Amino acid sequence: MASLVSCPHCGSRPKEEFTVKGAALKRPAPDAGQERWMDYVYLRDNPRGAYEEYWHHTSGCRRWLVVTRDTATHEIADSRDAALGVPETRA
Amino acid sequence: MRYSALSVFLNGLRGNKGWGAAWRSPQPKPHYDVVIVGGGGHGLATAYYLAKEFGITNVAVVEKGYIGSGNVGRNTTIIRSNYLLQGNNPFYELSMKLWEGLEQDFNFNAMVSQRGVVNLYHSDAQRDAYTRRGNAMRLHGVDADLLDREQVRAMLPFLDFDNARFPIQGGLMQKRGGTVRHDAVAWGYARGADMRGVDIIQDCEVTGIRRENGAVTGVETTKGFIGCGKLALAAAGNSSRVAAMADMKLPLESHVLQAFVSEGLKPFIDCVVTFGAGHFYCSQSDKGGLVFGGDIDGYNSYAQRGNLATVEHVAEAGKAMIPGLSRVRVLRSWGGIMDMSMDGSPIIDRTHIDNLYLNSGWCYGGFKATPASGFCFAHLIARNTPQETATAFRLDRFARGFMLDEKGQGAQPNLH
Amino acid sequence: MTSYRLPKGGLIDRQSPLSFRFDGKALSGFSGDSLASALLANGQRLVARSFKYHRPRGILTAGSAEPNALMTIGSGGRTEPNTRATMQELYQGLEAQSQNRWPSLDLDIGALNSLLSPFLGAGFYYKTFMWPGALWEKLYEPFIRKAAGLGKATYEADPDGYEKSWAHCDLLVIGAGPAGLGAALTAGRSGARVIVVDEHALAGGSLLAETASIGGATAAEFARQAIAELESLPNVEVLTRTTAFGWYDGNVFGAVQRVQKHVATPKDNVPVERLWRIAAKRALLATGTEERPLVFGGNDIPGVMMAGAARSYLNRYGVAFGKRAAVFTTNDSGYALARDLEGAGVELAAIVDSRADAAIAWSGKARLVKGAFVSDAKGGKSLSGISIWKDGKSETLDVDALAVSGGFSPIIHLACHRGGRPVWSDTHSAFLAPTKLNGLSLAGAVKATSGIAACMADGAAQASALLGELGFKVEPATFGAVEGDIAVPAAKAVWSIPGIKGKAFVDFQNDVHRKDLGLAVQEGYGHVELAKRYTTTGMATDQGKLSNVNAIGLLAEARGVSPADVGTTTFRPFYTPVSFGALTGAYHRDHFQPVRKSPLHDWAAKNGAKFVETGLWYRSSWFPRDGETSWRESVDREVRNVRLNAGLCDVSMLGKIEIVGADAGEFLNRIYSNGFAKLPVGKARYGLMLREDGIVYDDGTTSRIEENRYFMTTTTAYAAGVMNHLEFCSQALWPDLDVRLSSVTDQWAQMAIAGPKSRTILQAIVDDDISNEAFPFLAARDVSLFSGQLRGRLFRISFSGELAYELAVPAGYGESVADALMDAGKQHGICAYGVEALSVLRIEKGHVTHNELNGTVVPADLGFGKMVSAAKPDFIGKAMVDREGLVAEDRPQLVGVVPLDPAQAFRTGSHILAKDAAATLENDQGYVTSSCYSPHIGSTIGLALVKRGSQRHGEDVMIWNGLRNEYTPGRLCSPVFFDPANEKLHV
Amino acid sequence: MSKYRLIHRPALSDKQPFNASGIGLTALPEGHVIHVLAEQGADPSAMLKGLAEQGHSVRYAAPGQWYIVGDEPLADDALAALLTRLTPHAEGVDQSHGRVRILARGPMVERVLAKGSGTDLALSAFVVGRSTTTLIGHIAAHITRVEDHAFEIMVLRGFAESLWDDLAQMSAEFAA
Repeated sequence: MASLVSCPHCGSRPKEEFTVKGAALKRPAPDAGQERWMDYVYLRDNPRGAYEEYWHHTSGCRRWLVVTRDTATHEIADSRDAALGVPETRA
Repeated sequence: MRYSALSVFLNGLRGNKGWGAAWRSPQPKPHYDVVIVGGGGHGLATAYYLAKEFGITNVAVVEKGYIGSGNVGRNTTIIRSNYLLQGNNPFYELSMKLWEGLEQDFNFNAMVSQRGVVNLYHSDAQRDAYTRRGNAMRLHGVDADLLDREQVRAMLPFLDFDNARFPIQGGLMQKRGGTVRHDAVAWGYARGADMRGVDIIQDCEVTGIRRENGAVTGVETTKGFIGCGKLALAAAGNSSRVAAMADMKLPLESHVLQAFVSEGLKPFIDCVVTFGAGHFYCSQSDKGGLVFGGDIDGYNSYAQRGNLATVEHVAEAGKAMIPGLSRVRVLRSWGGIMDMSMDGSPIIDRTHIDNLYLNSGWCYGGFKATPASGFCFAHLIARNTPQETATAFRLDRFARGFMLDEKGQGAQPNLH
Repeated sequence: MTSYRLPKGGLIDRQSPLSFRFDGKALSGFSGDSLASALLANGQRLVARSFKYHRPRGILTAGSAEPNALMTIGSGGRTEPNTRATMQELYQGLEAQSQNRWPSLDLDIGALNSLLSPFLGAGFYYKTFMWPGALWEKLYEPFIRKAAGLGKATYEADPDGYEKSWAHCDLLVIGAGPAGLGAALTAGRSGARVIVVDEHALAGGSLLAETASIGGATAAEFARQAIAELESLPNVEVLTRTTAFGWYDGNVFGAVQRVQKHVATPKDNVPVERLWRIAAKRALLATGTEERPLVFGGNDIPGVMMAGAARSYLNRYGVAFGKRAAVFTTNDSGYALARDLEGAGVELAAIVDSRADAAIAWSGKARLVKGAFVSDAKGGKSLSGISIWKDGKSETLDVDALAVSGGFSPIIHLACHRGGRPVWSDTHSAFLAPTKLNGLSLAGAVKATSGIAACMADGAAQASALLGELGFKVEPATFGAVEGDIAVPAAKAVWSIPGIKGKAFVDFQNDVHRKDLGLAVQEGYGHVELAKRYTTTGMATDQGKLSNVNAIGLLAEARGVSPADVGTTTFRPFYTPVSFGALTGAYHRDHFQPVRKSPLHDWAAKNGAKFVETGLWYRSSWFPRDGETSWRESVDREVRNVRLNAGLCDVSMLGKIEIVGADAGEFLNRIYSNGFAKLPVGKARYGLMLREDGIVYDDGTTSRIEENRYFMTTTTAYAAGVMNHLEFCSQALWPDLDVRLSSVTDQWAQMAIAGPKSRTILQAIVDDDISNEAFPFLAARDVSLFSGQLRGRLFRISFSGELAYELAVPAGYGESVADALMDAGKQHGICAYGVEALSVLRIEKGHVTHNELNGTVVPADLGFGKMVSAAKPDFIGKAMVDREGLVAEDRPQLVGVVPLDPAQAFRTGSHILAKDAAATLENDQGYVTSSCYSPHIGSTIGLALVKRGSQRHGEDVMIWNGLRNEYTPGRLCSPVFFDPANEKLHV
Repeated sequence: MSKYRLIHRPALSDKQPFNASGIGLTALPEGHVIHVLAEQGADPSAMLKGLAEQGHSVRYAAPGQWYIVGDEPLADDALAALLTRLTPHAEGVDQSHGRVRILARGPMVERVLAKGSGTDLALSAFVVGRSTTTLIGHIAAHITRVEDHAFEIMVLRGFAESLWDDLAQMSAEFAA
């Protein structure tokens, strides 16, 4: 739901309180190699359906969140603090 | 049948019973030399130029909906070639030149209207950036004029020159920029391609890409398998999804861009104006509606609809630019799905998979590029080498560090 | 002109007459009238001209779907084009003008287009006007544009205010007709938070046009009492004159409330419109139905009206829509009107029912013709008669009014805004809402429920069920018996009517008629979306509310398929058009964006600063003095004075971030490309931040205040972005690091004190020893000020290349401290300087800003290659900065540029060409990123990014500004024009 | 420069209190605002509770973050003492000049704030004592419900005047 985003800390808030960064990907190790880094910085699964992405509650608690959102319906299934981590990206 | 004033007159006398179909509705053949995925502006233009310029007529365009149902039918109809970077500017100027002769070329009035595009600037830094850009345009022989505040005021006296939060200092104008009746572009190309033998197959969704020994041999569709010598993807908005059928991952995200039209008004604004202190650009259709838009909603989306916050954001910028808009009513909003590329520039390239060609990543600049995109993609498909103005649109530019980043935003597609 | 007002009846206040004007003609109505009902009461049938053929048009509906009766209301900045007369409440002194006619509504030259109509069929313009190409913009298009359009908008600013508001509720009820009221009463009594919106001034919906009774009271009285009860409940908010226009993600509804559109003089402390965003846990759509027109010849002639509208004018407004009427219906609803017309004493000539087997009993006086159709209406500016076609035979009937009902289309608009597609029902001959709507349910007529009692009960049941989902236990409200209601069973739709001779309109406003749709199919535009785009049907201001389903029915017939196969075009916001004013709210003119003010703003103002917008800030640009006639004169003086004596500049807008925690040092080491691990306490260091793609993001200095406390400055432009970035890195990338961030931009007033005398001046207020030995270049420490009265932070850093400091003091004392420094510096010649002089000073010194850090440069391009640490295992940008294209030979690199002739100036944005090269893209060598007049050099100087620039110092080039036809021979040089050995920094 | 008389200039010194039957706006004294940042995993609640019991107003800001606010300015030594008390669980950053507080009080206060904020401020959903940061129009502000019908609104100093003007505009209809 991209008119309201539910923040695990603040509750449901309007989208304009947030900044969206895009795919929530795990940052590769510094020595992971060019291909892995290319994948991280530039390539995106860009699925139609469930998607994990970073949102920042910029005008709220200023926490970064990982939001699970469906790109076709905009429904949000989950949102959690980014400090809890993201799954390893598919290579 | 050739369209002309005379044909309109003669058919009118006969109760308009004589008009034939603008294009056929063929069943797909088992095999084509080229299958183009996507019956939008770029796909249809590609087919048209393949047939007309490169003599390749055994071509099918497969479209999952109706032709023009993608972004060619849901944009703000603006054309311009005011680009900064060497990798972009000649391509968009080629497009502009093609626009200039398009209607006579494909015998369809797409109402190409070179009414001028003015980009307002509100600060010294913006003026300097437009100076750089205008000069880059001039270097390539593209028309560009830097207007000062008074020149803008003389042209557009109804902008807010008195109470603005960010006072207008001037504008960069491209007189040859303007608008085009967007749907007619798809129809004109479709009719022109069809007349030259191209099969346009609507309601035909691609569900898979068949490969043998690594090379593409055809597509699975809702109307069965269609074999092809070359497969050309022109499915902007859904490029990632189609490419995934060939196990390719692209440097793209799909985002929704909203656009709007107001109720019909008597002539209100003659050129295209873009606001420099917020996201708003506006022109007026020949029918009278103000056609305007702003920024993308910012999140990945395949839903052709946006949210209210963006609508308000755009309206605020609109009224800040033109106070008289206050009591004008917005009639309709719609959303298009954009292939937002990682540097804001498109991709027209062969892929590492034999017989697979890719045209994608148009961000929200795809409409104006339609003719050149079709022409250059056709060139690439026909000759296997990029057309000279499209050499920078390579897929490997990201890995190699040759990004074409007009805005300098980096790999953050929602900021392009 | 005869009056059509009935002697009694209606919900108007006959004690409150109102006068108004239409096209300058003085007319009168009553309080409670709509503009449309008042016009009808005055016998004004011709109210508008159509879009293309300029056909005379009258009032067709009594609601927001009105395609014809659009008028311009008001004057000056309150001019409001395309206002629906049917929705505009009458007020004293209202001025309405008809539109799209010349010279007058009665005599409109544009009507000649009708004669050319054989040649103006659907899409004719795509086939002609192509030759010669140049004539399109010059001749054809201006002519077409002038002829097209509806009302004329004003360029004047709107004097009225607007605002926005959020609302939250358990249940939102959209539409306060029978179903909506049933739901609202149920929900209201439960204690849940309820919002009811209705687009009309008076809640009640169809009840207001009813003659039925509910529990013994008239339907209108029932509605009044229901609303009174709801308004008395603290948990219920009733918003009338409020249109829910869109359903958005998260069950958020957009609605616009017309707060003061019905008054002659709006109060200035109250908005005229208010935009609501309503976040509803559950919502109930009780929007009822739209009655469908029938497509027969001349169906657009003034005097032809929707049956429900005629009934509304009759019962709600006490206005007869004609003197001698007929009804043409495909269903039972026409009979309710017929009964009411006869009851009110209006002559009814005939009921024409398309159904040969219509079962409804008719006991009125009017003749009933079953199995018949009105094939044509006759008349010019007013209806004079109709042709009734039955079994291949035609008869004519003289009437001045014809009511039509072609069935009902549920108003499912909002239910389709989030991607759901309508579903065709053969039973109901209508498109019904998609199923599985998350958070939204439907009640009443909108889901094809018929009859008042059934709709009220359905509303009550739905509300009870929805609130049950939220944990409220509430029984559906019950209501008294309904009497006199004519429920309307579903009836088969009629698309093509036999025997038509005249033009039969589908889309009234856009003048799309039956044959246009046929032509679309014939030409291959038969897909509903293509037909819409080709013929423009459904694209008028009513967005096809009346026309779309008829168009689909006719397309289906032409294609030989069911309407289900044709499908619909997409319902999109807005349900009815919404003004820019409402969408903008209070954020207009100079309130478009907030102002961010420096704590030294007033200090700058009293020193005579000229301000410039920088992001949301106002920065002091320069400080003119008496006798100075140009900004350049002031800036040159400020620059010279800083280099000669000293100057004070407000740099409070720089982003300032306090970074604490045990791992703050490690964090900084990963954030910056250069090393920060060994920065000692009490020292500042210049740092370069890269993006993950290796491109420079931002720069600034960071100082170590305590062991685990750092003070970072960012550029003004990127302050917010850098804070977000740091938070991302600390929270998402490295949550294991103990790093805590606090934005202290606003805590500190920060001033640069630069110039050879800056130390002397500062020492006057700083208690600590700040001699070169005690406080060397890049020292950064908390200091005591004014004999211990205040603590500040002092940094010995220099943007100008001079001996310089930045002093940060608590913001509330900023002005006072700046005053003290100016006072102390007076004898040393201190001056205030602004960002213009600051910019000159930094260009002279070759310091970069975001003019150079433009999102495409890597450190090496700026000569900062050594700031990319090879030693550090990791930092943001490390992995990507070495890509082929980023280390390429011919990358643009930072250089200085000067004109060969010092008298010649050049501008930023000019391009650099090789000396004798032609001005072509291929010869483009780079561009000037910054330029200024340098008092130090005595000419214009610039910084530029030029291919292989660092190797080309001394090369003569052409500085080219084609936009102004300026050719300036110049020379590339070192970007550092001032004190390249940095001696001044260390004095 | 011992004799120099330093003048403190409040950000809202030019604004007159807005008083109407439905809503009043008052600029609160620029006393002290300490941004408390707890170490990850640390639980400073006992320490914060202790501070609250001694009369400090403690406002929740974000996970691991609080504001300690008050109408009285803290002298250097008092500030230092307070910052010391926060350790070792937390660090404090002085924001006494960086944040400006406005009190909005009156029966219409929810309605006024709803014109800017999408946060559900109904008493049932947002109880007395609760704090959050939210957008009010275009400006982010930290709000605390201090009474049933009163909110303390804390905003970046640079935006204080703009926010005040916005709040006054939002309140205007209740002035009549």
